Amino acid sequence: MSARVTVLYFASLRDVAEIDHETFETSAPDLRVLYLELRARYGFPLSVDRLRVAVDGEFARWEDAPRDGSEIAFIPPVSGG
Amino acid sequence: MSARVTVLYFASLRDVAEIDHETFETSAPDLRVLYLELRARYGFPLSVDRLRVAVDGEFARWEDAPRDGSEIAFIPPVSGG
Amino acid sequence: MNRFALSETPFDVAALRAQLLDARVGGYASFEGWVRDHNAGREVTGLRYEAYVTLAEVEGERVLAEACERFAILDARCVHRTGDLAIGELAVWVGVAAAHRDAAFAACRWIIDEVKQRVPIWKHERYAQGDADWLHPAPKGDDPAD
Amino acid sequence: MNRFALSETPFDVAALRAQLLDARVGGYASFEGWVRDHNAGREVTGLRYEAYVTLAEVEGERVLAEACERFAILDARCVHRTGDLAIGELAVWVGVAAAHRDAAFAACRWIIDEVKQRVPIWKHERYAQGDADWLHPAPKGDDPAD
Repeated sequence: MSARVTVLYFASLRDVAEIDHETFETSAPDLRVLYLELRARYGFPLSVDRLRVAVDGEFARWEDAPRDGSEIAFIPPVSGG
Repeated sequence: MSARVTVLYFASLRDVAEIDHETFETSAPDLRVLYLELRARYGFPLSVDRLRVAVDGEFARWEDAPRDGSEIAFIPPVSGG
Repeated sequence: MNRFALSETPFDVAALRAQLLDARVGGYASFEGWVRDHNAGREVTGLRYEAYVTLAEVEGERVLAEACERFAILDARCVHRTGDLAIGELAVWVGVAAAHRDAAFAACRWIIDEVKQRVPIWKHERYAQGDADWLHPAPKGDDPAD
Repeated sequence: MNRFALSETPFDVAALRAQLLDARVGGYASFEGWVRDHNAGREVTGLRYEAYVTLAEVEGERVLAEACERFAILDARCVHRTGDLAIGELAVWVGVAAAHRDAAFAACRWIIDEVKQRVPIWKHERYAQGDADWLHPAPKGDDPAD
């Protein structure tokens, strides 16, 4: 089963991907696998354990399945302040 | 031997003495005895161990002798801030 | 009520401070982060903050609500800049009003620490040598800068 | 240079803060003591601060010079009001600029604590019941208020 998702890229992820978002179909079983697939595609240096993941503007779990129509953000280590 | 001194009264000491300063001759051997004499005269409620003493705008020791022409202040517990 | 805000433009600390004035307040503690001309031994010429706005606003509000629960304070606010900032510009402001100074200081410190650790805002530093980089600090305690 | 001052009239925090702006500053911590409408369970209607001006200025400078020695800060200032103050008026302000926030917070807290313990300034509170009193707190740690 596949889901159509929009992924947002911030900070170094955006610089590496060279886009700030993209929409595509994914059959990844969970958000962890989705990130690993994107990491393989773009060569993101950050490993999963350095990131958090958010779905539709709220923090989510790596074990969550991608929901059809959702907006997914991978959150690199923050550096506000 | 006696010394002519000016004593300044602040806060509750001034309220009790009903003056903010006075100049007089004292034969007290040190500042502690000087305060005890003034305490006896005015009935100050504060004991020596609650106070600090200053001479000519600097903190001094209770064992110091009153110097002729000096300005002496007994400093009640402070409450700024 | 919004206690946390992002600001794309310079903002006025005096107006924010005035919102916290109250007859019950005895102690007001505030913290401001300003853009320094150096970081981790490198000369910095300017920086840019980027935020994931939706989540940053939600998480920022959460930090301030938690501070009001954890500490004996009357109120607290935080504003964080986004966009390009020059050296000496204000990057973040935290203000806390309390009856007593213990709680005001403790909550102010806690808020800035939590904001820096939890709110999705990223700093992009430009260096005197011409290069630039995103700061993605290692987990808490390993970061040599603040 | 004067880092500590007494002020017989209301003073402007923004101007004082501006004196601490500097390209090397990353963290600025400040504390303000405001006149509360209550203290130690009693309703307060206003207060008066009296200082032994000569000694207060010397001792205040000493506190700030010591803070600059003890903490990794760039500069610090403190201004304390004297005279009659109404509820909500600013009584004391401390501002500290540092490269990093740890030192800014620690020094700011230390300065206000030392000023309250060492500088010869006395608070005279007026109460809603009509009476008034000088505050002569017991030694450090025994004071139920701040």
